[in-house]
Amino acid sequence: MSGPAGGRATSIPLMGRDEEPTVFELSSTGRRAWSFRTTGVPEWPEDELVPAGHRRDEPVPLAEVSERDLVAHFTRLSHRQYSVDLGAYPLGSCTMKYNPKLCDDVAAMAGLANVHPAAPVATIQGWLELLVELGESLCAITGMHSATLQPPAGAAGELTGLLLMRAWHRDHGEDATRRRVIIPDSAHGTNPASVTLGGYEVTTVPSDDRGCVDVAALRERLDTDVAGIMLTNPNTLGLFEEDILEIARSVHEVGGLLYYDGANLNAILGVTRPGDMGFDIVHMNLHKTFAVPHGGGGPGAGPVAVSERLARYLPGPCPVRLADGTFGWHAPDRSIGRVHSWHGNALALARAASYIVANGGDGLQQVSEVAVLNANWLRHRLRGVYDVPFDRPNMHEVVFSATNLKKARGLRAVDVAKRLLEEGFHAPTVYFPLIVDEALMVEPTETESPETVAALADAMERIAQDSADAAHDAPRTTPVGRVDEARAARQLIPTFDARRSGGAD
Amino acid sequence: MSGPAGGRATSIPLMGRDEEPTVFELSSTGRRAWSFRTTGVPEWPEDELVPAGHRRDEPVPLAEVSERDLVAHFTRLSHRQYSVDLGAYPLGSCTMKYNPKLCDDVAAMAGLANVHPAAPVATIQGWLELLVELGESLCAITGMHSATLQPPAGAAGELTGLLLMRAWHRDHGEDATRRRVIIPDSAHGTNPASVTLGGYEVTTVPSDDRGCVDVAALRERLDTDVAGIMLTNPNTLGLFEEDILEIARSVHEVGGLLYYDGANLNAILGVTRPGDMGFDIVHMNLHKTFAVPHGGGGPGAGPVAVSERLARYLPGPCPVRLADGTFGWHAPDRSIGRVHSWHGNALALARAASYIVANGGDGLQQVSEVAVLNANWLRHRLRGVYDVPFDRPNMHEVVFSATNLKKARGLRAVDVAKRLLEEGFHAPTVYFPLIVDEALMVEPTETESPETVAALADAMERIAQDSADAAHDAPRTTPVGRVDEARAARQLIPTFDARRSGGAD
Amino acid sequence: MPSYVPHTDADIAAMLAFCGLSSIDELWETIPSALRLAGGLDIAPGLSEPDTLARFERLGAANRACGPDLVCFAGAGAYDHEIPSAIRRLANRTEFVTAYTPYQPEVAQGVLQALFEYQTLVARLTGLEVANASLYDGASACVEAVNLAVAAAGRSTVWVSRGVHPTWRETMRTFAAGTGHDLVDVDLVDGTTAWPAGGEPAALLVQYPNHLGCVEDLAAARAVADAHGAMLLVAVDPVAAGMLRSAGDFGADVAVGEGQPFGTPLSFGGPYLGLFACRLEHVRRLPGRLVGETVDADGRRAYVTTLRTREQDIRREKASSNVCTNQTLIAVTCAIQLAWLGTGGLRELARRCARGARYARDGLLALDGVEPVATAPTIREFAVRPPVDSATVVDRMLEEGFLAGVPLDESVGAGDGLLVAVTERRTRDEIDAYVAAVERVIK
Amino acid sequence: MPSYVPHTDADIAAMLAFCGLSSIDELWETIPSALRLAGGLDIAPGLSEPDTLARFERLGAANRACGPDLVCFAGAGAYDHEIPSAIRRLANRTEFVTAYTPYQPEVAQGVLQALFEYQTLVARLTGLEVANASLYDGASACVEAVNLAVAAAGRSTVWVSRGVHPTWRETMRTFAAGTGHDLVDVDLVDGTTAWPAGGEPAALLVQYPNHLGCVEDLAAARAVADAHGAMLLVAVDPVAAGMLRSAGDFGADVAVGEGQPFGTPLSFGGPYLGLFACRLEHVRRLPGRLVGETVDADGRRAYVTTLRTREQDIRREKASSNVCTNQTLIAVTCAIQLAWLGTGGLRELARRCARGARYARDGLLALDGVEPVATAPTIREFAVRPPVDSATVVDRMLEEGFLAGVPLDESVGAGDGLLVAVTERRTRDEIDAYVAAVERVIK
Ligand SMILES: Cc1ncc(COP(=O)(O)O)c(C=O)c1O
Ligand SMILES: Cc1ncc(COP(=O)(O)O)c(C=O)c1O
Repeated sequence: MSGPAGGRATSIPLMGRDEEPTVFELSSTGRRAWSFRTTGVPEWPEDELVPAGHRRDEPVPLAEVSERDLVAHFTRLSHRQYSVDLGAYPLGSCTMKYNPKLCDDVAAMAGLANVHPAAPVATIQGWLELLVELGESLCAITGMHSATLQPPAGAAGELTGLLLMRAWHRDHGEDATRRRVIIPDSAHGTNPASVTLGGYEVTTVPSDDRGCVDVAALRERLDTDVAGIMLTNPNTLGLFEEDILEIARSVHEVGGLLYYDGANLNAILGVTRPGDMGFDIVHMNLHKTFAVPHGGGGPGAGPVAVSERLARYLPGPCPVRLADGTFGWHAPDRSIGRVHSWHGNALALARAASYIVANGGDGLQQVSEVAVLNANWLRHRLRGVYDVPFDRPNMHEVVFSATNLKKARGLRAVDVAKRLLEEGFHAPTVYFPLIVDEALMVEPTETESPETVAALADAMERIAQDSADAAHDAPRTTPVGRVDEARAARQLIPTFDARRSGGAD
Repeated sequence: MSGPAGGRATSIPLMGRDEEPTVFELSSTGRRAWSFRTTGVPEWPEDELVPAGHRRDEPVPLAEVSERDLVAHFTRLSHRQYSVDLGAYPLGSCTMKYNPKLCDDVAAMAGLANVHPAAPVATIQGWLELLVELGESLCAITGMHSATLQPPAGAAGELTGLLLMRAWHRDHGEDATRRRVIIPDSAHGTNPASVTLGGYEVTTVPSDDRGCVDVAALRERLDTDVAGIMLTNPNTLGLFEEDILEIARSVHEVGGLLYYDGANLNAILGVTRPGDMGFDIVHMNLHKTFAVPHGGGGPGAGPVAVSERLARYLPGPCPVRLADGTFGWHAPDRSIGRVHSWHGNALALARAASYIVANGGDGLQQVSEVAVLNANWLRHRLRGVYDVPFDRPNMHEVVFSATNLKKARGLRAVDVAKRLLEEGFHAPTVYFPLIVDEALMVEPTETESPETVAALADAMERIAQDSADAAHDAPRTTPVGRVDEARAARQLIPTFDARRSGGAD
Repeated sequence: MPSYVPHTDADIAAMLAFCGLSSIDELWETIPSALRLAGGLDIAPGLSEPDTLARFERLGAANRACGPDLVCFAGAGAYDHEIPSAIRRLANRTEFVTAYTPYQPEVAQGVLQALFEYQTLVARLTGLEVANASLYDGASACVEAVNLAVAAAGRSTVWVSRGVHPTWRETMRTFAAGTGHDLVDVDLVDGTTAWPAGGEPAALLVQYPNHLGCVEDLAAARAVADAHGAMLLVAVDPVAAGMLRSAGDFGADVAVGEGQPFGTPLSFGGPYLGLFACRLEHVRRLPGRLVGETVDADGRRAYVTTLRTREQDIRREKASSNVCTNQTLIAVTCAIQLAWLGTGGLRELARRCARGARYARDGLLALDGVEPVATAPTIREFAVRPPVDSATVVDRMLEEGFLAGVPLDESVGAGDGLLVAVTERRTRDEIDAYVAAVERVIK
Repeated sequence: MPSYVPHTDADIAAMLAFCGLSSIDELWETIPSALRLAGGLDIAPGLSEPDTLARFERLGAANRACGPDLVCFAGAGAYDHEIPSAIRRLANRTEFVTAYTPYQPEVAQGVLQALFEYQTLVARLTGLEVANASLYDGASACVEAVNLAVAAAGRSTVWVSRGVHPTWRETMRTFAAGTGHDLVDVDLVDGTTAWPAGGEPAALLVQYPNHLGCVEDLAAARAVADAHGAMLLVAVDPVAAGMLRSAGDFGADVAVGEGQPFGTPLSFGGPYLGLFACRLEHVRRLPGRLVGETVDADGRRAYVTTLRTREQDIRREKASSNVCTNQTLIAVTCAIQLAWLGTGGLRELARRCARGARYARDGLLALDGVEPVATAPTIREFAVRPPVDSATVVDRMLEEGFLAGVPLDESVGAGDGLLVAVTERRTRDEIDAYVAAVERVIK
C-alpha cells in the first residue's frame, strides 16, 4: 500500500537559506504601491478636515515599497510556510483536512462578500437563508434543537455555552449556588480558560486507565453546586467516552448541564450525535470538521447548538425562517445578548455551508468513517514502534508516546516532531493531552490517502530508529533550523521597532 | 544604495530535497476528483452514441487521483519553480518585468473571459472596442499606421511580417525575384527560422566593432533580390543602431522593406519610434514590454503593426471602429489571410491593454527611462569585474562576457549562471547573442528597485571572485542540482510511459 | 456528489483487514449501540461541485450586494473600501490560507513573519509599543481590553462611553455576565463623552472618532483617567488614524479597533479583525498570541510565538484570555494592505474619506429639514437627523439604488439619526446623486 | 496613475550620478536627435488601478458573455466546458504564471515536470508516443503537422479534408504562401471525406470528428494514405477522444488538436492550446519544445527541455519550426484538468456531451423544416439546416437568450447550416428551452 511519497511536501529550497528581510527593511522613502480611484470630490485643506489638537504632524510611518517588492516579499514569505496544500498535517485535535477549493469560490462570490452587515432585511434574504439552513444542518448533525452562528471560534463558542449555562441557572434561581464546572484532566486548555471567564471554578476529573472519564471520581465531584460539565467525545485521547449516557444521567441528576466541545466532531458525523448522548450545549469548530481553512491560526467559526430548553437563551439576533417563506431576524426572549460585532464569521460560515451541501448527509458520514479508519490503521501500524498508552479502538486520532524512545535513547516527542518536518510532514501535536508523557497526538484525517498515511507511518518508524544526536540537530532542511523559543521570551522583540532598540524587557 | 537582499528569492527548502512523484505515480485505480453538474439529460447506451468501429474499449488511461492529491501535487510543483514574483529575473532579451496584478483581474473578468470567439458582432462590442483601442495604442507607440493582433507570439509575428513582405513584393511583380532577407549576426534565432518559413533565404550581415550593423557590409549585400531586412533596435547587444536612418535609406533604395523585431521595445517607449526610423513592419512581444506574464514559456502575444502602404495586406478579419460609433470586423482587401484560429491570444491582449491604460503615455515613457537607467548603472557597476565587449551607452540591457574569468580561472558563463541561482537570482541569458563569447546578457527591467539591481551586482561580483571548483558544483541549494542535459537527449524519455519502458532512442 | 475522501472500496477493505476488522461498522464498537444513529444524517445527499456553486450563486443573487446597483454609504464599523488586486491575490495564497497556527516555527516562518510585521504596523498605527497577533473583531477587542484593565487595576468598574459602537457595548455586556465586571454607560453630550466626576473606575473606554463620527477629546479623557488612577482604553478607527494623532500619543494604555477596513470586504460582518495594542508594561496580560523575533540554531533571524505562558493551552484556567484560534489570515491581509498603503497612502486614504464625508455632510445638511445629530467635528463618518425616521429613509433609498447608512441605535442615546460613511471609493457623482435621492425620499 | 517603477526621484538622481550623467535625457545620446520623440506618446495619461478596472468592467459589460443570460450552444473548436475551482486556482499560481521558459532547469522543475506530465497525457489521449510541450492553437498545430509531413516525405502536396476547421484551413493556406506547400482541398460527401484516387500527397489531414461533428473513417483514411505512401495527420477533438478509438490506434502519424476544452474559458478565442503528438520516429522533426526526463548531479530525477538542436535558437534557419514562446501555461492548465478528470472523468465527460448532443439533435430534427446537414454519425457536435438561413437564426436566438451555434462556413462545402455543440454543462431544461426557441424563430 505504501506508494511513493504520498502526501509529503517535497518542495525544496529554491534558493539559499537566507533570511527574508522585513517589509520595513525593504522600505525606501517615497516609494509607493497605492493608487486610488478618481472621484472628483473637491479638495479641502487638511486643517479644515481635522480639529487642530487632533491633527497628526507626521503621517503614520508604515512602510514604503513598490507593488513589485510587496508582491515578492509576501510571495517569498508564503514559500517559508507549510500548509495543507503542500502536504499532510497530522496535528491531532486540529483536524487539518483538505479544504475543497469550491468553498473558496463560494466565499469570494460578490453576492455574499459585498453585503453590509447592517443592511435591511429585504436586501439580505440570501444570507439569512444560508445561515438558517446551516443552523438546521448543524442541528441535524449534532441532534440539537437550535443554534447560534455568532461565535467566531471554538473558544468563543465555549464561553457562549457557559454563559448559556449561567443564564439557565439564573432563571432557575441558582446563579449564586452553582459555582463549579467539571472538566476532565485531558481537556483542551480553552475549556478551563473559558470556565474562568464564565465566572465559574474549574473542578478537574481524572481519566481512568481506559483513558475515559473516571465515572466514580466524577460522581464524587458532583453536587448541587455544579453548574455543568464540559466534555469532548471522542475525547482528546481520540477515545469514545463509553460511559457517556451514565455520565449524562449523573450530571443531570444534580441539576447540571452537559457541554460538548465539538473539536472532535469529525469522528462521529452520521454515526452518533451529542444530542442523543444527553448533551445540552454543543459547540462546533467549523474550521476543523467543516473544512473552513485555518488561515494560519484563524479565522474559524464556533457555532453553538443547544437543546430545546436552552433555545430561548441564545445570542440574538438569530436568523429565522418566517411564516411567509421569507427570512428575518429574531431575538430570543431570554437571550444572553450578542457575542460578536455582527453575525459571526459569515464568510467562514458560508464555506462550511457549501462543504455540507456538497458532501451531503451521505458524504459527511463517509468523512467520519474514513477519518476513523485512517487513525486506527495508524495505531495498528505503529504499535510496537511507539508506545500506545491506550491501545484500544480509537476514533479519528490516536495518541502515541515517545516514552519508550526517551528511555532507550533520549529521543523525545519534540525530536520526533522536528525530524518529521525534515521528512516532509508537519509534526503531530506534541505534549498534549497533558496526561500522556511525551505525547504525540496524530490525526491523519480522511482526506489523506492510504499511501500518505503509510508514508507518514514509514517516516515515523524511521525516525524512531534514529540516533538522538541526529534528531537533536533537526530540522536541517527547513527555512530555518531549530528556533530558540526561550530567547524570544527572555529578550522580547515583539515589533521591528523593539528590534531596532535592541529588544525589550 | 545596496539594501538588504532586495529582490532576491530567499525562499528556501521547506522540506528535504526529495523528488516529487509524477501524477501517474500518485494515481490509484478508482480514485477521482471530478464531479459534473446534474443535467437531467436522458441516458443513452454508449453503443448508440458511438459508431461501432470507432468506440474505445477501454477509457483513456490518464491518472486517478483525489482532488486533495491533485492540489498538493501541483502546489508542490509550484514550489519547485522560480518566477518573477519570487525574485529578480534578469534574463536579457526576455524583459521579465513585474506583471501588475490588476491585469490578472482584467483577464479574469467574466464579461471578457466567457465570450465565444464566433459570437455575432452585436454581442462582442466590448471586445472589439478593446482590440481597436489596443491596436491604436500600439500604433501610437511604434509610429505605425495599423496593426493586426492575431499573431500569438513574437515568432508568429515575424512570420506574419515576412508574409506581408511577400504579399507586397508579389503585388509589385517581384515575388520571384526577391529571394533574400538580411539579418544581423546578432539576431535572435526566431528571425532566421521565420525567414526560412517565409520562403526566403537568410543573408547574414556582420556587426561592426561598435556592436552595430556594419553598414558597409550591409551595402555590399543589398541588391534588388533583397526582400527586406529584419532588425531589432536596440539590438540584441542592448545597443541602439545609430545608423538606422542610413540603413533604412539603403534598404528602401533597393526596394526592400524593413522589419522591426520589437522584442526590445521596452527600451524606447515614448523615446523614439520604429515608424520614425523607417521601418515598414513591426512586431511587438506584449509578453515582454506590456507585462503579459510569461506563463513558463507562454502564452504571449505578437501583434504586428505596419505602415500605411502595407495595411491592406494585414490578416483579417480586423476589428474596426465603424462610422456609426459601433465596432465590427473588416477584411483588408489584399489580406494575406488569417494567422490564428480566432483573433489572437485575446485575454493576453486584454492584459496588455489594461497595462497600457494604467500606465498611460507618461507612465510608459518612465518605464523605458528607468529600464535603461538600471541597465546602464549595472554596466558602470560591473565593468572591470566582467568584460564588457561593447562598453558604451547601452539601452535596456547590457551584455557582459566571462572571457576574462574563463581565461583567469576557467569560470564560464554557465558557471556564473548556476552560481547566481544559488544566490537567489535567476540567471541572465547566457551564450546569446552568439557573437559574444561567454556572453551574459543582463536585463534588469524597470520594475527592479535600485537595491535589487545593486544586490544582483554584488552577487555577480562575489561570483566573479569564486573558485572555479565551487562554481562547478553549483547550484547546490536549488530543488535539483545541475541537470544532465546531455543524457536527456541521448536517452530520450519524453513521457512517463517511455520512462517505464526504459527510455526511447 | 464530489468526494473529498480518496479511499476506494479496495483501499478501505485493505485497511480494515490490516486492522483485523471486517467492516466499517466494527470501527464503532466502543460506541454504545443505543447511541448509534440509524439511517444516517437527516441532510440531503451531496451535490456535485457545479450544482453546489449554482446553489450558492442563487443565494448570493437573493441578496442585494453593494456595488454599482446599491452604492454604499453605510459604515458603522464595516466599510466599503477598495481592495487592490495584489492584496487579494497575496492574502489568498494557499500557504497562508491552509496553514495552521504556527506551532512548529521551523516550517511557519511565513505566517510568523507576516504577523510580526502586522504587530509592528498596528503598534505604529496606534502609537503603542506592542500589538497582539489579532482578536476576533472590534467587539472582542473591547472585551479583552476591559479584562486586561480590570486584572491590572484590581477594580472591576469600567466606564464605557455611549460613543462606543453599540454592538461592541452589547457584546461587552454579554461577557460581563461571566466576569462580573461592572460596565457603566457614560452619556454623550452633543456628540462627545461627558465623563462623570465621582467613582472608582479601573478604566475608561472611549471610541476615537466615536460611533457618531465625532472626534473625542482624548486629552480630556486621559486627564479624567489620571484623576482616578484609571487606565485609558481607546477604540480607534484605523482609517481616520491616518490623519489623527494616535491614541498612544494621548497616553492611551490600550488601543483596540476593527481592522476590516484594510483589505477585508464587507463580508456580511465577518470574518473581521480585532486590533489590540498596549503599552509594553501590560504585555504579560496581553490576550491572544504574540509573535517575537529570535534566532535559530545557526543564529539566523527567526520568529516564534512567545510569552506563551499567558495562553490558555499552558496557563489553562489562569490564562489572560481563552482565545486560541484567532483571525490570523485577516491580520496577514491587513498587514499586506497596510504595507501597500504605506506611509503616504494611509494619509491619502484618510484624507479622501474625510473629503468625501465633508462633501456629503454639507450636501445633506443643506437639505430642508436635515439636522446634524451633533456639532462636534467629524472625520469620515457623521450622523444626521432626517425629518422622517431614518429606518424609513434607508428603506426608501434602496429603491434609489443606495444603502443610505445605518440608523442610530437607541442605546447611543442620541435620538434617531442616520449614520453615514463615505469612503475613498465614492465619487462626487455618486455623492451628488445620493444627496438628491435623500432629498426626494424625505419629501 | 499607479507606478510600477519603484524608483524615486532621489534613486534616479543617485543612479544617474553613478553613471556620470546629469539627466535622463543623457541616456539617449546614442539615439540620433532626429529620431527623438518630442512631447511623448500620443496616449492618454495613466489611470489609477480602480479606474482602469472600471474601464475594463465597462468593456466587459458591453459584451454579452455566455452564462445564464446567453446559454451557449456554440462550439466549432471553442467550447463552454466546466472549469473546476481547483484547476483555476492551481493554474493561476503565480509561480507558473510569472515564470519564464525553463532555461535554467535547476529552478524550473515545477514547469518542466508539469509539461512532462502534459506530454504524457497528450500522448495517451492521442495514442501516440510523443507530444510536444504545446503550440499556439489548433490552427498552428495543423500548420506544423503539414510542415513536418512535407519535410519527412520530401513531397509538398498535402490533401486537406474540408472537414478540417475552416479557420485552421485558412491559416494553413496563409502560411503555405511562405513554405510553398500545395494544399489540396478534399470534399466531404454526406459529412465525411471522400478521398480522391490519384495524386502523390505527402500526407492526408483529416479531422476526427470533423467540423460537421461527423466521425471520419480513419481506417479508410489510413488505407488511402498507405496507398500513396503518405502520412496520416489527424486533428482530434480531445473531448470526443474520451469515447473514440484514438488516432494512434488507427495508425495516425501525427495527431493535432485544440486543447481549449480542458480548463481554458472561451476567452474570445485565445489563449488556446495547440496539441501536437506524433510517432517517435518523427521526434527529430517535432516543432516546438520537448521536455525529457534526466537526472541531476546527484542522480535525482529531473526534467529538462531536450533535443534542443531542433529549435530555432540553436538551429536558426534550419530549425524544424520557428516557435519560441508557446502556450506553456495553457498546457499546464490542460494537464491539471486532465489529471482532475482522470481516466473515468474523461469518459464521463465525453458521454455527457454526447448524450446532450443526441438529445438536442433529436429535438431539433423533430422540428418542421429542420434537416440534418449530413447523416454520418456525430458525437458531441452536429450541423442542422434550418428553413431560414442560419445567421438569421443565430441573430434571432440572441433575443431568446441563446448563442444558438455557429453558421457553417462556405468553405466547408456543405451549404448553409447551423453547427451546434452541447457540452456537459447544458441541462435538459436548457436544451428543451433551446429547441422550443428555435421552433419559434424559424416560424
Ligand atoms: C479540544 C479542543 N477544544 C477547543 C478548542 C478551541 O477552539 P478554537 O481554537 O476554535 O477556539 C480546540 C482547538 O484547538 C480544541 O482542540
Ligand atoms: C530578440 C527576439 N526576437 C524574437 C523573439 C521571439 O518572440 P517569441 O518568443 O514571442 O516568439 C524573442 C524572444 O525571445 C527575442 O528575444
